[in-house]
Amino acid sequence: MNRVVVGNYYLPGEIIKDIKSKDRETIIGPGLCRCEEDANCLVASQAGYLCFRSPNTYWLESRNNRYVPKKTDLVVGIITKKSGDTLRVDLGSAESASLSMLAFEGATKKIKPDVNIGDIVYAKVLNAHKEMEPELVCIDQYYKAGRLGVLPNNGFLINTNQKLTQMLLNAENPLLRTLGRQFPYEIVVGVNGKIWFRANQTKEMLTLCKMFEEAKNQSDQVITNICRQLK
Amino acid sequence: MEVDTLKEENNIDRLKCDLGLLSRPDGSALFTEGQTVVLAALYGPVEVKMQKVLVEKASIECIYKPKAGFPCVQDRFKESFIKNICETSLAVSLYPRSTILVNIQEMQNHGQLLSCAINAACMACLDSGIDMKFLFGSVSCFLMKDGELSLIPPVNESSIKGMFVFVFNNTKGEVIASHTEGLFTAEQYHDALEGGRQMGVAAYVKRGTRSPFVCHLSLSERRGGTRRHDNDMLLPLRPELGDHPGYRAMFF
Amino acid sequence: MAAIRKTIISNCEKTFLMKNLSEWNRLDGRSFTEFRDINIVFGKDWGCCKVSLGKTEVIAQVSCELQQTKSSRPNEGMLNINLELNTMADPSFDASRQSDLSSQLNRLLEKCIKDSKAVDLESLCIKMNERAWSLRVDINVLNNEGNILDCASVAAITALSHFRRPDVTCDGVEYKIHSIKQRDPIPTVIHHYPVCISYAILNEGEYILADPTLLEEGVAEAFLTIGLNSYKELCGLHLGGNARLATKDILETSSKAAKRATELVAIIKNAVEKDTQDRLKLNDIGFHIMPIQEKIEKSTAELSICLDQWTLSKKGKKKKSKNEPMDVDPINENNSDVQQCKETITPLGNGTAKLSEVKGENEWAIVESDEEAEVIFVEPPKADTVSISDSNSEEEQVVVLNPQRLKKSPSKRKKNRI
Amino acid sequence: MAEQYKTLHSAKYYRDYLKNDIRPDCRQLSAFRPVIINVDSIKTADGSAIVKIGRTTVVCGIKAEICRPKPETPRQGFLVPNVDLPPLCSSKFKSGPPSDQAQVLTQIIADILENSRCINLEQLCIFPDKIAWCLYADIICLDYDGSLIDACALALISCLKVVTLPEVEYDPGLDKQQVNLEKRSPLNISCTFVATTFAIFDDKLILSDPSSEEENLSAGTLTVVTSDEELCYMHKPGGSPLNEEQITKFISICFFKLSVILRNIATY
Amino acid sequence: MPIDHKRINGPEESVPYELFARLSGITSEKTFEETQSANIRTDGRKFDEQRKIFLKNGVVSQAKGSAYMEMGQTKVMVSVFDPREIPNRSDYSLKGEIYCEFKFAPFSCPKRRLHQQDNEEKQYSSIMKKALESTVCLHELPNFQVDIYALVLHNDGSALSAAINAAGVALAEAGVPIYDIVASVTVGVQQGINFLDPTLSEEQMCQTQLTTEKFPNPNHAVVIISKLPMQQQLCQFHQTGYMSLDQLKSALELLTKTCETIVPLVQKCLLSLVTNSIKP
Repeated sequence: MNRVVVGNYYLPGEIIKDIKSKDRETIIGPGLCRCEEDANCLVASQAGYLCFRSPNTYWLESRNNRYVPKKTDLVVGIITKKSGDTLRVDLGSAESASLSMLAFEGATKKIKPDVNIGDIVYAKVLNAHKEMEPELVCIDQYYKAGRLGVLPNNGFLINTNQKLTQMLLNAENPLLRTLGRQFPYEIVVGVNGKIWFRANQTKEMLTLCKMFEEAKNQSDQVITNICRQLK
Repeated sequence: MEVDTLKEENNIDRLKCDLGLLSRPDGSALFTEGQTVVLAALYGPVEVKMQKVLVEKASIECIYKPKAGFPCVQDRFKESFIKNICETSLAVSLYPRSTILVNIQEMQNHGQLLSCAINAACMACLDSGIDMKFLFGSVSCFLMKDGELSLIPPVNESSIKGMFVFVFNNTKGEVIASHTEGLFTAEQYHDALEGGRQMGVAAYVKRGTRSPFVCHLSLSERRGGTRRHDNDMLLPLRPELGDHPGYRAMFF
Repeated sequence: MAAIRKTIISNCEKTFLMKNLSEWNRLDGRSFTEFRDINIVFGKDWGCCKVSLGKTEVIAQVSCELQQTKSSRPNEGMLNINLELNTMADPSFDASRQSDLSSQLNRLLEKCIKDSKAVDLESLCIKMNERAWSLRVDINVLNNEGNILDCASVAAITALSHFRRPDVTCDGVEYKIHSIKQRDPIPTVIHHYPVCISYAILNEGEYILADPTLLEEGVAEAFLTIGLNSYKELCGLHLGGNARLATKDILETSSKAAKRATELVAIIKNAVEKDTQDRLKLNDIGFHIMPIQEKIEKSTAELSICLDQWTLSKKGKKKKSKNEPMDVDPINENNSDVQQCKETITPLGNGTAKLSEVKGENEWAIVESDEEAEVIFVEPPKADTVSISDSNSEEEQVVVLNPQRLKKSPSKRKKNRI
Repeated sequence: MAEQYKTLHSAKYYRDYLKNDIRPDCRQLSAFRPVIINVDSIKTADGSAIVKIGRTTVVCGIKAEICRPKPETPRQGFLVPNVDLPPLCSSKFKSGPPSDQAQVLTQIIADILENSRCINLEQLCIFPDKIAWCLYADIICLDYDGSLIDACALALISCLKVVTLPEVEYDPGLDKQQVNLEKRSPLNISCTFVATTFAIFDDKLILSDPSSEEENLSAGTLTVVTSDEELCYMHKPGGSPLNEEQITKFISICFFKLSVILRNIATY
Repeated sequence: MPIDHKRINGPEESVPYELFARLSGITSEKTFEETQSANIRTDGRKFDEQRKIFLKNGVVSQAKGSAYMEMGQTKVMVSVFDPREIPNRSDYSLKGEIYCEFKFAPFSCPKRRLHQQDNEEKQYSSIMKKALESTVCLHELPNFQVDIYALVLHNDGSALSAAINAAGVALAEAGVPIYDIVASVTVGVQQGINFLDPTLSEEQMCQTQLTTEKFPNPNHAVVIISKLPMQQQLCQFHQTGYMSLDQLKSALELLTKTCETIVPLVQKCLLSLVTNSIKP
């Protein structure tokens, strides 16, 4: 059917033929699955553009509206429930994640972090398996919080799509930098499509709000162009 | 067979699709086929109810709402039909212990409602970015009293002898689902199937001659996508955000 | 069937919303009394319309059926309004069960449209004690971004005024329903156009927000829903939740709502009129010719405005502040004082009341029907500073800032650049 | 041991059998289960039939009542089929309003009835716009063991063939009707439809007349309804994709089965 | 008829055609008079004679235990399912529970029954539950519920008794621990005559009071009892109508005697169940 062309647009069920593989091994990312009939083929399972990284990694860049937790993802979530030593965190995924009270920097059995229902946390996905509920931590392997933890309540949270967050996380994207020249602000972007930010002025926060709303439907290219004009 | 009535071009023109016009659902599509309009919206995978947990796959719920009156037995039939099709074509095993909600709303009915609803459901799935085994497309074929077949609902309803609804997949153009009305012979069924497949393959599923709505999707994707031709590298991080894997973990 | 737990509103969303309100601003840039844009699209069938209020969308369809008349009302037809909260609109809605919210909304709609006798039910009767038309309005919510009720009430009355029922003749014994092709269908007689106008009340009655969004609804303490028609007649008023709301606030809000109602009814009438014209010209009408939205291209300008804050504030300066928040300015306060005590609500038969503006009265006065002539209808005094201009809609969409703060902004900007 | 194996690895258990072209109930892959039809054993109904296909048992009873025709169709009576899957027939079903499956089945049976045009509803009209028959056909499943559409359709058609209605005299002047219970006459049924269900196992094996276990394990079903020389329903609700040759094969099997069933029906 | 959105609906209103039939002139009085004078019942039975009984177990393959019983024209089907945890309950109960659902098929009676359970069916369900509660060893099924469903296909009198008898067999087949076989019999009383195992028309006759001038004896009743025959215990007693204590005594004697005759039938049925399971 279709020979493999990087950058081509594929629809679910379409077969991608003649893939490059190293030692007969191919690493496939989201949006693709193995073709059962032919080992040298892949089948698209989402609609998107084929991407390739040498030597043997393929994935489809597609839109994905509902977040599915993946291990080591950095996410922003809302505490929905407190039961004993565990917190339930809503990530916008199918199942709410669990976060132990002890998984904060400096937390012990006696000293527990001050977390309330409705608070926002920036956390890392420790475990994500489709058969199990996802597990979050707010510390790294050295028991340090780094930038993880409970986010202050004087910010604001918006829900957008994962496309936007991916774009914002790309260091080359000038959007946040351009904005940073206007006024100082603090931002946390979770890969799950939730963005937390705060600025000194309410007005500035509103600007951020509106900007994300507008940027949601724009492509990389458009945004870069606009930013360039404003330089 | 006499496929004069099965001309592709004018049929494709009758199709129109608009994606993502609702803000709440994960995926939505407004599908127009002639003068029939159906809106579909998909949420998923989302939290599952205790009674409906399936350990090895996602449970699919389909809700069909007629535009007037209470939902009746006939609508329940449509729900179950679309639900079964979705179960076949979505990669349900990737989302165990969750629910995929497919909502269908009739907006305007001027014939071939069922196939329009099925197409809308497919486009909503596509829009949501949920993993699918294959796409599906549905075609309604009308059998006239004089034995002719038509893909367009005839003006005069009394001249219809039978009606076929086929659902094809886009991998091999096989029949996933079939529903019929009226009396017909085995030959007529085959002719309709063949005609429907020609149309279906041309309009919905086959690459190259993708129908306008699929093109529309790819177009909007192309404009809005985060694709980068020049740089295959994984996206590095914003320095102020710490050691983030950048692009989401993509290796299973 | 499906009921997914409602997503919780985070503390920081609440805090910021309140903080923002304390500066007389709303998240989407509207002023407190501003409503989202309303848009009406008609379907191909009679009595079918899709109404969107901002991003909230509903579809309404009127259907009719010949039925036996009710013995209690032998010379009237029937009207049923049914609002369905679909899972499509919000996954936390349960399709299979009647929720409290759904029955409340249905009741309010019924109060507003059915009990206010907006539809002439007597004209629906074909033969007394025998047959009458039973009308049914089905409203399906497609997308819930807050304030379903306003959207649904507009959809319901629009669909009813757009609807045409087939003609029926009776030869004494047998009833014959003529199809639309045989005989021209008959429109429904609508006495007046009542619409619901909702407000969210926050911070113990301090903030009253018109047309609340989903987030505002989630944070709100109470809701004030006012059913009104274009004649400033009250068709139901409902205050839900718990908030200490002063009587004067209700009256003040009602008078604002009355203005909005007049606007809305004009929009509805225009839309129906335009549709009728289009149909006369035999234009193709329906959802199938709705243009595919080009959402991508439309708003690059908006984005650049956002990014360049300076541009935004400059614009705001030029426009001067049209929608000035009411309490900051001392002059405004005086004005509102004058304005607020001019309404009296007159009960007008069953389920209907008249909201008229009477000088010097600020209580719910029951006026006898023969005294009605004494009720003085006063046009609201046009206070230059407070008036919400409806002349130029473009202007309204612009985020308007306080003059005080605008003055400060240049210095702030400098700071940012450092 | 076999019992445990069956419950633990039911799919594999079946695959082992099917590899040898035989099913666990000793049937060939394309073999049908024996069909038993018993008519008119319930005297309170105006017509009744009990159908057994293997262990699947379905009873259909028709009760006639008198009503007024709809204003839109003044010359037609009513035939109201309803399928009930009571909790009695399987642990799958709970008491209360009809399950989704029962509703879908009801719609399928109603569709088949309408498509086949086996009964002209005008014969159920006694006097236009005044009085007509309403036949309530209640189909109740007593034992749920697969191929329910086949059983329900067969029960309905067998039942329709034995229904007798009493003679009614209507006097339009007085608007009075008189029923003569002694004189009863049968309905005019123009054709006989027979439904045949197939299950698709592992995407390629075709099992005729599947039991409920086989239906659960299979990846989709296909129901073909034949009516005399023609087809009146091809129902495939999702499941494994099929190509054309497979469908052709099904249709030919169905016509063969139709002839067998017709002979069966002819005996009563 | 209220519109049921989960079924196909017929016209808004329909009536049984029997209402318009030429009056046959048969009244309860006439029937009784004839029966009394002939000293034999309309179907040729003696007053204390039962109808023929047909009993079969294992009729529903999907159920754990099931039985089908015919008493003359009356046809009843009962199935019993695996005990399951008591639904919608948070606390633990030491005793098990029984859930009974008794239903007439829509076409089983002279007048069409509706799909929803009506009051009569609900009452029968609770009588059946009472009879079976004292039969099943509930203490052996802590926190479990046994579901029993009865469906009447054809009602020609004594349907409840038939259902209880069949339920006993089905319970035994399902392996639910029971104290004893349960046997149930119905008797109709009119004047001084006991109609054992009444048909539907006899049941109706026994439920009406005849004109007092002609028939001075006011007795008219229907009595249903269930017994555990080995234990010699009455596990359920239900009576409707009016009857003197003397009449009750005679009726009870007749009922007790008849209960005993049902036992061997049930035993035979259960024995065949065991022998069949032993055979390869």
